[in-house]
Amino acid sequence: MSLGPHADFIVAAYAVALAVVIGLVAWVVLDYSEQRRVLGDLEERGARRRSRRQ
Amino acid sequence: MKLVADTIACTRGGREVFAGLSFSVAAGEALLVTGRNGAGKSSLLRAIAGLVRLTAGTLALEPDGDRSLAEQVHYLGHHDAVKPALSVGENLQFWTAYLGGNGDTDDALAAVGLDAIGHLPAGTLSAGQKRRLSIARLVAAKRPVWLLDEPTASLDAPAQSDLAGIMDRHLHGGGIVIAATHADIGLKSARSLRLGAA
Amino acid sequence: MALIDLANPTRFLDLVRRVLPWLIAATVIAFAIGLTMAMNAPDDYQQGATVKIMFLHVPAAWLAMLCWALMSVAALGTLVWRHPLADVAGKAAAPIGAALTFTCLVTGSLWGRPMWGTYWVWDARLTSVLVLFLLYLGVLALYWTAEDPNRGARAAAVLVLVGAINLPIIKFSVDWWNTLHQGESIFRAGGPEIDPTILRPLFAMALAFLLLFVTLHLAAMRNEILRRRVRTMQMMQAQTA
Amino acid sequence: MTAFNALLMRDIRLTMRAGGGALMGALFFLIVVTLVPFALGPDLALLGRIGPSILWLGALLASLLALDRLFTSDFEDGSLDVLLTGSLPLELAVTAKALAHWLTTGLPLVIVAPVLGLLLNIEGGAMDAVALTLLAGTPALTFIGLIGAALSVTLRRGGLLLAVLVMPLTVPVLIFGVSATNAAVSGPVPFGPPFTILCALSLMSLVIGPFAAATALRQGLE
Repeated sequence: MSLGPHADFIVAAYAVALAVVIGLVAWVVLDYSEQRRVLGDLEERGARRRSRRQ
Repeated sequence: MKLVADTIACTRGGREVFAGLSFSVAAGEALLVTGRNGAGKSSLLRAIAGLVRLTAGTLALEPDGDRSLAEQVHYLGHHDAVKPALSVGENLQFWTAYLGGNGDTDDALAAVGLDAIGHLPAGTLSAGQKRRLSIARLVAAKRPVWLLDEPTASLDAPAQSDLAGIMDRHLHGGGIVIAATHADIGLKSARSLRLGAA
Repeated sequence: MALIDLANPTRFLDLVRRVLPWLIAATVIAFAIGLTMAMNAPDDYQQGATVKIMFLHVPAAWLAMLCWALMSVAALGTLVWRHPLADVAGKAAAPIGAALTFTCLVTGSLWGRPMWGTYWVWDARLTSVLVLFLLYLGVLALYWTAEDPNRGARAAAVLVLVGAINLPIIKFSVDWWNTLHQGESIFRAGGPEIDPTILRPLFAMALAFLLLFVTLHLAAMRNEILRRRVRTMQMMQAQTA
Repeated sequence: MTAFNALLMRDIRLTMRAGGGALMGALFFLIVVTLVPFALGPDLALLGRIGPSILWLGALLASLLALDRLFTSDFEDGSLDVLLTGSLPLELAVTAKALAHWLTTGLPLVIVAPVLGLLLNIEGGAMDAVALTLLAGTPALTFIGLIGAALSVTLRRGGLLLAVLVMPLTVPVLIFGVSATNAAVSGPVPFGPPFTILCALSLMSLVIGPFAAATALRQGLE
């Protein structure tokens, strides 16, 4: 497969698309673990407070 | 240490709010500023905090230190100076760092009963909780003169007694409390200054 | 499972948990096939190898528009039926749509440079994609600015519906204005003009992009539901403190 | 210095967390630049010639309009009163706020400017010059705008008032920013002198801005 005289532009286009996809995946994955972490933290605090009150 | 006001006067919007006012508050003393609406209670507190200029007279904390009066007061106004986007802890840490405190912010949060929710965004707090967060900054950063404008507004009964305890401790430590209020805020042995009585 | 069951966020999370691994696998396979076909596609007699950029550019453009269409449906769901998942669907789609529009613009500009000798021309279709991008960013800004998520969702829904008028303009702008950009060449009366050897990899890539979009959207919706749970729990803890 | 840093970090954190912060100014910039070809027509040669000026105008509008809320939110929630009782001189507090604002709003404008340069068909060399002059000039815009932000909060009026107050003051920055750019692109004047004056304007506003803003705040809060 030869990309002809404009190979740089083709490679750059695929690189940008790849970067965008990686960015989106990273956003989704990191956001998920962050929400999970905060949720777990909140649940733990809630449980601790309930047990202290008893 | 003594806060002395000597024949001070203040004009706002062309109207004389108060004039020829003299009083002094010594360390460990509390002064309740009372009077009808518009008598100048808030203006007096703002003047002591250096937020409003006096048109006559002098205000000083004796003996003179190298720090100005404004740097030695805590001003608790009608608004709570709480940022909803920051967490409860972050709000207090910022004001403590800014106002020159080195005190532990956890203790201050505990004093106002917010220690369990220091991690929550301040936007989730109720009005009374925001008020308590605002009061926590007085505890966290040590300053001798407290200027409290209607401090019990939107506080429930337990929080009001917490506040009374906090003010008591401050007075016992040689602090000064000047509060403008209509209500009984639970200060024992407070002197009273009635504005606009004449 | 009836559709009404999906309205329940917990059921929805359950569904996402079961479906997501399959979707990820399908996306990876679709991209493997699509990219292989794209690599082996013959060069265009006019554009040479740069036609390979089209396999990214066109699917990204299609998905960017499809995403706005989906957000419009979600906006109706928010405004008319007050459906609990509609807000979530709309909000989760917006960043993905913006990223796809961005990809479309950048790949288009990298395609334009060797073809037209410049990265950008203010041709009608390019410009309307740029406007679509601005609309996406506006919706995102609205979501980020709103302190109350529910009010933000309703405001964004109005903006999305108004912006939906932009979609047909993009589609038909080629007919309205005659410019440097190529004329409409795939969905025109009388059947496609492009050679099947290029059309097949194009549709394979479009399918891969569609699967990618669905996967990301479901995952983002799950994150959004969790974010709302966090907020609810924070409210509850503040109340009981 | 801890108070200065605390305020700087708080303001950065606030803009990053709420309101899309950095994105909003850059988005406004992008929209202004997009609108120009609609008005002028898509003539690339023409756009390339006047592109640097368009970018400068866009950056000026974006950085001034974004200043609207700089003091207003602190004023409304009572933070400004407490800020005034700090040991940090008000001039420095105001500087910290302006610095945070420039980092979150002005700097992103400089960063997106080259991308917008592509839309306006500005050549590589000219784009470097625009980016460099914007980097040197946007602090001046922020610190001059600071005065308007302080005045408008004390007058309890926002929005357009700020732009009306401040835009005449930004004329020198615009003149030397654009002429330094043009000098770098087409000559015949050398790049040095106008660019040096632009830097001098930035440094001057760095001093005058905070003093004027602090005075306005002190006077206005009574």
